[in-house]
Amino acid sequence: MASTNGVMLQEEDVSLLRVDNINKTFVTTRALRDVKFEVEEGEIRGLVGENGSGKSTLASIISGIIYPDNGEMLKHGKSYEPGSLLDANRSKISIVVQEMATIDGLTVAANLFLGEEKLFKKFGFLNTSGMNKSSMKVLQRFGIENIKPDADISFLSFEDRKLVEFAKALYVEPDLLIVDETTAALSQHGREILFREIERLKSKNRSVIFISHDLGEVIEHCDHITIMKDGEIVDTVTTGSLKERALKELMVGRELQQSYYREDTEAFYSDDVVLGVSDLTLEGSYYNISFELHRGEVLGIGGLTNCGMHLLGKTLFGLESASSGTIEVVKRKKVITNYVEAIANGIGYLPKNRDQEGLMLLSSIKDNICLPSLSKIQRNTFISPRKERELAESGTRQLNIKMSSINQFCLYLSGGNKQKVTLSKWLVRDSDILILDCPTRGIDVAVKASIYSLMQELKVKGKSIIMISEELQELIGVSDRIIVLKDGRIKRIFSRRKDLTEEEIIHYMI
Amino acid sequence: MRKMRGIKKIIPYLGLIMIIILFSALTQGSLITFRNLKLIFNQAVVLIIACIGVTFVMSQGSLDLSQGSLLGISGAMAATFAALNTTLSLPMALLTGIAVGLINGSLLAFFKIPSFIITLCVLFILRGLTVIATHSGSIPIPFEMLELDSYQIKVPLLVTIIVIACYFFNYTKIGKSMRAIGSGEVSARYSGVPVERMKILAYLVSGVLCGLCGWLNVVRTGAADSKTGLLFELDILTALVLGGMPLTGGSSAKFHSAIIGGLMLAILSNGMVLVGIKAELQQAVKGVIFLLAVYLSFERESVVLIK
Amino acid sequence: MNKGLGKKILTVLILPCAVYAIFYALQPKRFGNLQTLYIMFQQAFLPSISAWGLCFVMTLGLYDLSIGAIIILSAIVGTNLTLFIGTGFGYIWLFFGCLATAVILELINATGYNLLKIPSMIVTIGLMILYETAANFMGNAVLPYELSIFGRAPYNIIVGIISLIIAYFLYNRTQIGMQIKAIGGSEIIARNAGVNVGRVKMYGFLLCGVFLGIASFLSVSYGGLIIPSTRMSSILRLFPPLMGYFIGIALKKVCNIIIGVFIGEVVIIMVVTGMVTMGVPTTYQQMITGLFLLTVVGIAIKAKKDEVVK
Amino acid sequence: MKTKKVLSIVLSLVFAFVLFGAHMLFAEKEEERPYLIGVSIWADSGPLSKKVISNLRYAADVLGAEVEVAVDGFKPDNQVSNIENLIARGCDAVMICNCTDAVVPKFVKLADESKVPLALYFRKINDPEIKAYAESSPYFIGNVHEDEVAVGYSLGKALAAKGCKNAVIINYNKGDTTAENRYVGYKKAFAETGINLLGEQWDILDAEKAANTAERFIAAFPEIDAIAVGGGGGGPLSGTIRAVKNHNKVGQIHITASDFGPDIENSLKNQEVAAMSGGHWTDPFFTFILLYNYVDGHPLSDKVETITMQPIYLTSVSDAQDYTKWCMDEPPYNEEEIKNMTVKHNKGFTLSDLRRIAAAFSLEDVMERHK
Repeated sequence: MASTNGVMLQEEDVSLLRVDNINKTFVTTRALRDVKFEVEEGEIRGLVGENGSGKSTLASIISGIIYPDNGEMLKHGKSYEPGSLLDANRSKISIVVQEMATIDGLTVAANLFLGEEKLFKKFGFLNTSGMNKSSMKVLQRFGIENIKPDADISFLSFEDRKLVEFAKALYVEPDLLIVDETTAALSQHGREILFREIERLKSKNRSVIFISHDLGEVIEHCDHITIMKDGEIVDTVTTGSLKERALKELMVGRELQQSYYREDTEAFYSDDVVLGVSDLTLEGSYYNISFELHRGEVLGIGGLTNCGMHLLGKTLFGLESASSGTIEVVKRKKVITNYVEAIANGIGYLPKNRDQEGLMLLSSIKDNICLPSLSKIQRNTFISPRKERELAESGTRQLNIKMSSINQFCLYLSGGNKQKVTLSKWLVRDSDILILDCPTRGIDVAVKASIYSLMQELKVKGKSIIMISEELQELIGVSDRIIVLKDGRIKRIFSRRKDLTEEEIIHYMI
Repeated sequence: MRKMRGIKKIIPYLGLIMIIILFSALTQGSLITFRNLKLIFNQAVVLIIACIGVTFVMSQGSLDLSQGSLLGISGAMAATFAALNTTLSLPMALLTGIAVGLINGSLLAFFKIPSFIITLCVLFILRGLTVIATHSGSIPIPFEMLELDSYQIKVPLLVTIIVIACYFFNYTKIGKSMRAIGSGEVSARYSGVPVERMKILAYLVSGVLCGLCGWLNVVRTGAADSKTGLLFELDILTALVLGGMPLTGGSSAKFHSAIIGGLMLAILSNGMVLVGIKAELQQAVKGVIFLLAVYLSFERESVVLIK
Repeated sequence: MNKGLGKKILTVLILPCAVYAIFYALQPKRFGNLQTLYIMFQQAFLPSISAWGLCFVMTLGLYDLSIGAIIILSAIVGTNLTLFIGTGFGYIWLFFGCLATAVILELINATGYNLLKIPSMIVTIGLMILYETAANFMGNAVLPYELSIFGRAPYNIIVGIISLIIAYFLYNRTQIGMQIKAIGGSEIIARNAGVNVGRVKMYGFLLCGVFLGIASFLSVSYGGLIIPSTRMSSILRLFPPLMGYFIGIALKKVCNIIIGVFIGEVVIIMVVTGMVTMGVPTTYQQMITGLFLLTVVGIAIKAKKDEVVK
Repeated sequence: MKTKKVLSIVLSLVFAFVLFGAHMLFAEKEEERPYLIGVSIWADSGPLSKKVISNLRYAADVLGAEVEVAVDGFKPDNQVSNIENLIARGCDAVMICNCTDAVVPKFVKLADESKVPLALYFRKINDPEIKAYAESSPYFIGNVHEDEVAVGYSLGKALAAKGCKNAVIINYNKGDTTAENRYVGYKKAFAETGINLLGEQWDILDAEKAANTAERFIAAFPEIDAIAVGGGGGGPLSGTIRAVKNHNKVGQIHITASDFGPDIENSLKNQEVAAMSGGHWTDPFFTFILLYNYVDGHPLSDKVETITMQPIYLTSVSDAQDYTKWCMDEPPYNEEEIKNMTVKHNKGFTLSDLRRIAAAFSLEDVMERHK
């Protein structure tokens, strides 16, 4: 293992960026605790950690999008307090954020120079053709040929939009570029452009902070890797001969490794089929999907992000209607065609995009938990507030949700607690079949562990779970069977066994 | 911050009481004589019922601007059929309301045109229909129908509507689902709320109640006129906002907004005449009170972006 | 490139041409003459100018329901100022009187919105009532005919075209226009990108004020008399520009919104004029206009599958 | 939670106090106060309504009475509310310009219930059934109106005198009694003199809309030579004149109008307007006199009375100058004349005197009395 405690520093050298004792709290969650962090010139620094470990918060603070509660930052030894992203750009620090950062309705060029329009001011007006030309130049410099600068950006694909953002970040000629989990959205071509530019920056003695979940990629391209966990920096290591697994152990924390996933190594479920899916096809997304879900089974579905599995999840819940094929709840002999029926027949769904799809952020925890179960607790259309409260309280107790009261708005909960609320609404409804789309996305390790053990508990109780996940380890660790999708088709179905490895599965995914 | 929210919730009540005290003092108590209170009730009843209907729509974060013209056309239908047979008038008014509600709701739910545009267009269309239905003038109702404008009918009617609507809004799946749509339509859908059905239902309720208002209004004034209900939709909007209803709907939508807002507007109109404030100034007083009330009661923390 | 442009122009012209063709077929003698066309063209400018102003506010995702009251009040202030100061530079006083009043009133709107932190729809309803009252206390605006050269062709067309150009450039070719569109697209991303959201919103209102000033100047020149409306009825003046704006939005994919708004106004005026020449009673006009708008917007606005429409 | 409970209890106590206790505290003894006449009017803006209000306030001043104005926007529900509110305010009598015949029964009912006299201004009741219903009430005093059919008729004749052949009518609210009557008058005159009515547009209340409509007519009907403006308080007339002027059709297209525009002198001088009627804002004044006498305990009649008056017609520049001088700058009836119209100050005053005064109202009449 190639861990050294901190990078060797030459004391007299002033580092490019120095972050000192930064703290940040979001209403109730402490996102960063006393973070100390340094980046040297000409260095590519990897930043890894579980979801919710504070990487993006740190990146946002460095690039001026949010402000720290306290602590200070120094750039080249001088105090650096960016008030906005534009300030950061002026100090030669730029970022490509994880979310979409281009605006519909503006042209590519306008997006590229958003906030910097005055560069093209001529007698008070914008020289749009000049702007288009410059953007053409900028795009071409980074080898992006197929994007027209005067096109409305809403017509571009997600990847192209990300490339535009990337060009925007590079255009300011940054001393420090932060790339926050962008590669997942890029194709091979896009990645090539990205890494070529990163290498080019390095060759000019500039630095990059590279945030990614793809540890292989991080190890391949970075000089040093900083590992974060629960808002704190765990360690900084030089890559050298570092192995992915070692890195992962650092990220997760070894003591958790044993009890993290379920302990049995054999698939175990009843023979009763609860959900039969046959020949399900959604044009342009997935084709001829057939499988059976059994009582007490955890069925994993894995694949690349765009392999169709997320849409498949929505279809199983009746939110999308498939072009052909059927979904049948076997016990009730009921074919699912819409989400109201799905819920009525005991199916629950945990969406991937929790804040938009899973929760009503501006509603109370109670309202969120009770919403799917209203028809269960109503008596002749009457819903007693007492019953509602009891239901919500039983849900929050079961999952140990940290909150001030059940009337608290979900907006102010931490990611893990939000996820618990989303899960809890299906648990209190006593759903037989749970479809979980990326259930551990963006939540910390402790909650993750509790969700895994909860799944185990449910399995023992005879509930069936379909878990859609992009994390292979999770799939291997929890599922009884794993369906691997590629380009919308079932490539292989693995049964749980002791020696199942990620490599084996990846082989069928790509 | 939590304390502030608690206080903000009662500001509409406070405002109502303040206004009552203020005008009682200014009119030396004649505002709160039994006779005048009856009057205020009589004037507020149509507004309150219409507001109750719109509460359901606004709790989903949508708007209903078609109410003014709907009041006109349902009144015209009521008056037209009253000439044939007085018992027909109420059902016809309600049917008109149902039809318009269905149209509004379906356009929103299935064609996904923003409700602001739909209801504005429907406002124009219905105004035109009203003018045609009233033969560009007015239709009188049989004199004996004027007797229906009595407290013996109105008080039980209003109480029944308030109780039923309040029950549905606060204690049933329907009300909770509608507010869930306002809080987050996608999340509500993913939790099993039949969004389309609820949208149509909300407009249906709003339409039926407005149809009822059209009938009440005709009975009260004795005529359906081509101008009946002109700009009534703004009165409703003002009253609801005055009562603390957020434009975004959602969990902070409160049922009492309709009643408090309607009463406040009626008391303001009545009180200012009683005090003898110059007609030219009355509107300005209303405007200032409106802005002040909303400024104090607006729950900023329950809205991400103020638009 | 050129071919695409030609196609775009064709698509843009389909709507007005179709409406024209329908009325021409129905009333070839009355509707067909050139003068009718010319008058429709002229009349479209007045609501268009307000609609262009409205564009700046509505693109930001805000509402301004007070524009009717602002037009009335600015025209009254401008006219009475001119008459008070007396002869000499009458037009200049009139123009700047209207303009300054409108901008100041929109400044009040913007300040009200930024300061009170309540939704713009509510702020502008409240302020609308106050503006109406103020206008009512000032009395009517009676503009002598000698000062109303801008009420007739070709002068009104000149002002209209200048406004069109200004609106086009402000909306498309200035930093403020870009930032307004950016905030309309996504307020949060724009804020992260360093756009000063509060200030840009204020500028949006002020730009709206500029166009309302021009509109009130033309309006009083055109009719010669403006009588204050009270009890919120000034909102009736909001509807014609608003309808044009909606059509502009509907045509957004094929042409720039500023042009689209103008085409929208032309089409609406065409529908009304057509009905006047056919002798359709006024009462049907409102109805047909409403139906027409609903159809156009209904066809043109295609919400994405999971888009939330309120 | 606790504070909230305490607060709500306190609030409900306050509320209860306000509801039941307060008016005893505030209650005052009845005292001598001036007569209060409630007026419900369609608007408080615009030349016609402003003049009506100011003229009534002047008359009330002279007689030591007070006028309470409430605005109804011509909407039935608002009119009913206004009457209720005015009665609740303690008005001794109420007058209103009803938006339509059909609402009158309700007004009468309200007047009966609260025993407050009611009268109409600007209006007569066309519907015989409603008229009978209203006349059966002891508290319906009467109404004052102009002969609007005659107004339309004589203005139509004036157009014919100018040699017009093809006319259009721009009128205000469809369904409004006054507007409809003028329209009937015009049509009658046109039929008699052989003028073609090419088109008509209604609901036009402001200058801009009128100008738009007039332009459309001018463009679509090149043969047009007359535009009749039915009313609308001066705005539509102003807009119509502008449109005609802008198309250089002055002299070719003749305009007649009811309700004077803002610049009557010039319009007549430049021959933009052939003839116009107006000055009928004195009409509510007669209603006021009727009510005042009733309230004062000397009702002029024990029946329902209808008083008819004539508007002022202007056809020449000197007419216009005289009108401005004698009617606008000064009240058409001075203090003494007003006082003489009340039984209180003039014992022998009778209804027929009032009828005579109203019928005699004209420009010449005013000039005669004041010169």
